[in-house]
Amino acid sequence: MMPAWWRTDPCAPFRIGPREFPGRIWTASGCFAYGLTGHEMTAPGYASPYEGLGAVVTKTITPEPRAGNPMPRLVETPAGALNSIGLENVGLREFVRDVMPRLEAAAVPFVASIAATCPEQFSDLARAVQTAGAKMRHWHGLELNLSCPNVAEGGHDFGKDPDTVAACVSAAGGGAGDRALLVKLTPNVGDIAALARAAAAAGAHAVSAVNTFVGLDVDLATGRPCLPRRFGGYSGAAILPLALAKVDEIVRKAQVPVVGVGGIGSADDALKYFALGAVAVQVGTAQMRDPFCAARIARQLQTG
Amino acid sequence: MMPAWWRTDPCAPFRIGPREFPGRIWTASGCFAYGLTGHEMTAPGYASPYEGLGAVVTKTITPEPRAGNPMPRLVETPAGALNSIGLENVGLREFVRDVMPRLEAAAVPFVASIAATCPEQFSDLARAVQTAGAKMRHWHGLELNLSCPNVAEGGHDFGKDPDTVAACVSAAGGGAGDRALLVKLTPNVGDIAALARAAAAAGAHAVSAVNTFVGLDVDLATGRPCLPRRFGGYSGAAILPLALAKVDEIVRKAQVPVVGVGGIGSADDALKYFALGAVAVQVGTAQMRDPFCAARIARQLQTG
Amino acid sequence: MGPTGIPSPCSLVGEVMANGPVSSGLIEMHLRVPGGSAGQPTFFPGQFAMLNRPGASAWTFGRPLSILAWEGGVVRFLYRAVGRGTRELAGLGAGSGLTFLGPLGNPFPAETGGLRPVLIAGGVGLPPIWSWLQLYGARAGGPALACFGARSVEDVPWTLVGDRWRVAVEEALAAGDGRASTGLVTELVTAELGDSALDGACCVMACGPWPMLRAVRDLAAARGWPCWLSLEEHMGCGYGVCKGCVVPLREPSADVGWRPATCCQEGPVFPVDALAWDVMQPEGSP
Amino acid sequence: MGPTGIPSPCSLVGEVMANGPVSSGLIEMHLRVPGGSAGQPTFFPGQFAMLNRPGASAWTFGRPLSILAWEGGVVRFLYRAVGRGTRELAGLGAGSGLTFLGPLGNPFPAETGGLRPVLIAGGVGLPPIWSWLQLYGARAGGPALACFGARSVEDVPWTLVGDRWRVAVEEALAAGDGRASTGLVTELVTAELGDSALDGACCVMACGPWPMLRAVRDLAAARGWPCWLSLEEHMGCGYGVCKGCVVPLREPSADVGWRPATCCQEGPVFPVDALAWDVMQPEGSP
Ligand SMILES: Cc1cc2nc3c(=O)[nH]c(=O)nc-3n(C[C@H](O)[C@H](O)[C@H](O)COP(=O)(O)OP(=O)(O)OC[C@H]3O[C@@H](n4cnc5c(N)ncnc54)[C@H](O)[C@@H]3O)c2cc1C
Ligand SMILES: Cc1cc2nc3c(=O)[nH]c(=O)nc-3n(C[C@H](O)[C@H](O)[C@H](O)COP(=O)(O)OP(=O)(O)OC[C@H]3O[C@@H](n4cnc5c(N)ncnc54)[C@H](O)[C@@H]3O)c2cc1C
Ligand SMILES: Cc1cc2nc3c(=O)[nH]c(=O)nc-3n(C[C@H](O)[C@H](O)[C@H](O)COP(=O)(O)O)c2cc1C
Ligand SMILES: Cc1cc2nc3c(=O)[nH]c(=O)nc-3n(C[C@H](O)[C@H](O)[C@H](O)COP(=O)(O)O)c2cc1C
Ligand code: FES
Ligand code: FES
Repeated sequence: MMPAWWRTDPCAPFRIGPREFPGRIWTASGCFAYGLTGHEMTAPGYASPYEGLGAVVTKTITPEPRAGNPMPRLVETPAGALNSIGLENVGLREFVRDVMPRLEAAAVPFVASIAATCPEQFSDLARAVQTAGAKMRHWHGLELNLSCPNVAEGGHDFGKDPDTVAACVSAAGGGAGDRALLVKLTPNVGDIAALARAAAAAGAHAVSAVNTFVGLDVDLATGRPCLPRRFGGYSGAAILPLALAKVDEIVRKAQVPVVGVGGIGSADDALKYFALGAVAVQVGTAQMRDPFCAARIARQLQTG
Repeated sequence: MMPAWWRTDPCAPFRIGPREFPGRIWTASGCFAYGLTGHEMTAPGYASPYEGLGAVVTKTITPEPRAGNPMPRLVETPAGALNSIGLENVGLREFVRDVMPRLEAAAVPFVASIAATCPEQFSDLARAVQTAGAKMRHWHGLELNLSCPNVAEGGHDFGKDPDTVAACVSAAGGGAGDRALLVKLTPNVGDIAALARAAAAAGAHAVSAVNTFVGLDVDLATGRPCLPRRFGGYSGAAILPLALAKVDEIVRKAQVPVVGVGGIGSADDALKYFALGAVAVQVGTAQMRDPFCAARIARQLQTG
Repeated sequence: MGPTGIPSPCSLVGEVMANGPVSSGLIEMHLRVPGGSAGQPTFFPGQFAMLNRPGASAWTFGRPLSILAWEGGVVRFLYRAVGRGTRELAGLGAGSGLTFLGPLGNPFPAETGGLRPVLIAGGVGLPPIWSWLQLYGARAGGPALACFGARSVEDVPWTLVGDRWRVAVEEALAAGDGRASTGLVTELVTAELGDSALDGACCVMACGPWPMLRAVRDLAAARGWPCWLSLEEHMGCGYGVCKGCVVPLREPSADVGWRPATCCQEGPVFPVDALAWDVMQPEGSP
Repeated sequence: MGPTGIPSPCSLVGEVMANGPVSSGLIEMHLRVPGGSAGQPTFFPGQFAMLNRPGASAWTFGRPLSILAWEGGVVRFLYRAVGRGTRELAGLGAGSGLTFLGPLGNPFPAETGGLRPVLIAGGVGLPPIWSWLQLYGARAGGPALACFGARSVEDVPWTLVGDRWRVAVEEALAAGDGRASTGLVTELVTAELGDSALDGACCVMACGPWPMLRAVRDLAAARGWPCWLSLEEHMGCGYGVCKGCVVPLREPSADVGWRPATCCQEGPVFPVDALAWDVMQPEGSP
């Protein structure tokens, strides 16, 4: 049963910046790939994993394809997981040539996640996606991934500085297009609201909070970190209270819509973000466990 | 069975700065009160919960007694907990007059945790404890709590700035005494190694890492945060990978011994910290579940 | 065993012997625990234990349950499955391991100072009151009046309350069911006492939900009787170290007139006069 | 059901029907799953499912287990309890719920192109090979040679391997135990084949631990036979979206000569020649 204060239809259209999204329950980048395999999946009572979804945020792409990090790339922990995928992705060219048209053809609402190592690259990526998507009905926005902790040359420290955040947002067009411009923030900073304010001031229509937390696990047999790159991104149920705290800080200290991400595995978890003022939520790690996770949450929040 | 690389006797004396500690398995501040009630506890096969312990870090005290925060003060989450105790403590006077002599009489090895809102207060607190403990055999050191997230007027932002950390350490005597001077760091910063370096440069003999992470949980019935102060300190199994990552950063980027704290509930958890180079560990939340938790870990790491 | 005669709390792993319903909503669990020093009291009525699952499936915090009985190395509990922990407890079969820390807390007084005991229990508040009646009922100053309140007649654990107890149920009774009266347990108590308030003083002991405890307080206060209440607070440690479970106690010397006291260690049983009712929230917290 | 005839993976909740040991170390589980479209193939040998516990007790990631059989709405698995997940699985009684995502991955080829099948399974590698033999063994190009390797004779699930399989065990056999030979399963295969390498080509299919797979690769390569291996990698999603389970595939057009391929989606069955053995670590990862 839904709490009395919950009156929102998560599957009704709503607006972020210039763009209307078909719903508020999304899947998070990197946890549902490019959103292309869902139609192969079935579940009793569901037409597809896209049912009721507001958007699939596609796996972050970079200017060139990336092979990603060495294995192992995943470590399960008691209530979460560490990942060190290393942004394995098909690269910009294949994304705009192959992935975007297929998503459009399959009528999957999507947000394209992009990452780069400098503002200029963000500009190039954003322009290429905008060009490819200009006529697409199902492409709703860009999410600038300023926070992936697994990439040595860019990523982390990159997104920790408000000025760099602002520079990347401006380079990506500063929200001038007709689609939503979102910025995915790293939680690995002392003051996340400052990053959100910088993003908003530079033209972002919303921020997605949060990406993974820096974590480490040790292989007891060897006494060495489990992951070849030592650190991984911590996600899953264990980070829910941490991510909620970050979202609350942004909501109260920055004037920008927030898309909540982190530890959502059930309708109750999603409701906690909405209670704090998030406009939409993304399901990450739990979507890996069940391709219908986000769809089930959408239905449950709709029907109570 | 212990891994092959583990050859340390956690119950053998070892040194931190000028002081020899009786062992490497400690209890964390705030999770075993003042260490005075353990002798009332029994467990099959154990003489007391102090068996094999290197130190009890006592509940953080402040210059004046504090009544703490309103209830509720605790929220359990799937693999951890949020607390907002608000530094309820007996205050300096009672601590030096009553608590310290009783710990000394009971031969409980202890580290006194102190918190203040400015360097001058740290100086007063440190001096008072040093005077009271000068002749005590079982008082091993001071832990400056620069990181308690529940106190409105000081705490949090306080310990996030390397200069303030250095100023507090200097004020507390800068490690000039004959007992160990430790600094407990907040993990809620982008660069914890910078705090550790500042503490070390100002004379700290070791850092304790980490205190709780800022977290929040929502009461679904009301849609409001569960804790009256919104945020609480996140601890327990869920934070183990986060705390290990922080400890690893300090070990590799600051030249200072590290006492590992966060999420330890078993000998395996403790071993992960030792594998990364921690010189000792503290058991917090798990000690609340079982007063013998630290003692059991000490025995298991000794006998394998 | 401390100087006050309270047994030392012991941290151990018990084994579930039996675990099943004794009424529509209440479950009784028998836990075999090792040791148990012959001749010494194992617990005092009002004391509780923190229960948890062993090893990696442990909850962050144990769950406090009052001790119903402890005999021959078997501790008995009576509980209701309300949330994550108690639901998991309810699912445990015989042979399951369970960590046990107890007995904890301060019990009800064993003596009533010659006064007739009035015992009032609501729902899962039964265990401490039931064990008091079992252990001290006979030797108290006059025949005890024991009243139990439940939601419905199906929710009453008849094997426990038998006919030593008067029973009140909130849901209307089937016609002709003479085992209980309809209404609140405090209404039942008032009716049972009749004019006895004028006859002689009683000593009241109660455990149950907050609205009941407030009514009990008023009932005793109106007659000027001593009254002891067993309170519930969310607990972290259960043994006084975390300060997560405080209730406000009157403390005239404090600036604010009260001080926080741990429900687990200074309580859970408090004399009604010690509590700072004016600063309490509806559920008892400061 | 996709164009290749592979059934669509389904996300559902099954119910454990039976779950118990079939040898000293191996457990067979029967899971009743809803649906199952009559007439259509439910799975192909080599496919697997991701299993998890439902609701709040779910593991972050499902556990991949090969499908042993799937008939009449009941899926059968054969597994060994090695860690947290499989130990919890082993503890589930009949009636327990279990989430199921499957069938997943690419199977072994159904046809051997007229070649005689040589089937090699080690330990918990049995299910895909066993189901291949069950489903296609009769129609393949010549009588299949099926060899199973186990640690000890007690570890062999005799009800499954019956006498259609040759069995090799690593621990020395009791005198007179003629059910198995002592040694590695690949030694047994070599012995069984004898000179047949000269007689005619075979098609090799294998699943088991890495040292076995490497020996199988060499065995097939030495004879120039086609060979298919089912690989294991730690998995996050099992359906291709997380890129957590990659193995290196030869890719001459890539700078480095290989590319990462998902074990769960492009595999777990790979033709031996597709794998970039030179960049593999001992356990198969790039
Ligand atoms: C001293 C004492 C004695 C008790 N004796 C009994 C008894 O004999 N029988 C019985 O059925 N219940 C008793 N209770 C209440 C019992 O502890 C709670 O019902 C139980 O903790 C609920 O846990 P949960 O995981 O099912 O609920 P959840 O709501 O999922 O629990 C979440 C957290 O809140 C705590 N919590 C929730 N409700 C309560 C509550 N009412 N009191 C204290 N903590 C709570 C839990 O311990 C846990 O830490 C007693 C409580 C106290 C303090
Ligand atoms: C395609 C495929 C088919 C499989 N079929 C079977 C089968 O039929 N029977 C069987 O007994 N086992 C099979 N396995 C291995 C089985 O998945 C592991 O034994 C199991 O995941 C171990 O989980 P755990 O929680 O007990 O171990 P833990 O070590 O506690 O698991 C920790 C994490 O590592 C993963 N993991 C650990 N060992 C393996 C492994 N060998 N392979 C993949 N992931 C692992 C777990 O899934 C989990 O995510 C298969 C593996 C794959 C990839
Ligand atoms: C396997 C994996 C891969 C991820 N890849 C990306 C990515 O490419 N880009 C990105 O912005 N976030 C990525 N994330 C982060 C998630 O989108 C999400 O922010 C994070 O996992 C927290 O949410 P969760 O707890 O629901 O998983 C990845 C997470 C996981 C677990
Ligand atoms: C109830 C509670 C009270 C705490 N009080 C203090 C405190 O007074 N001073 C302090 O330095 N840390 C305090 N902490 C933090 C712990 O000492 C420890 O750093 C933290 O909980 C992480 O370790 P854990 O996961 O083992 O609990 C407290 C933690 C808890 C759960
Ligand atoms: S529960 Fe920890 S002090 Fe009472
Ligand atoms: S396990 Fe996720 S891609 Fe293979």
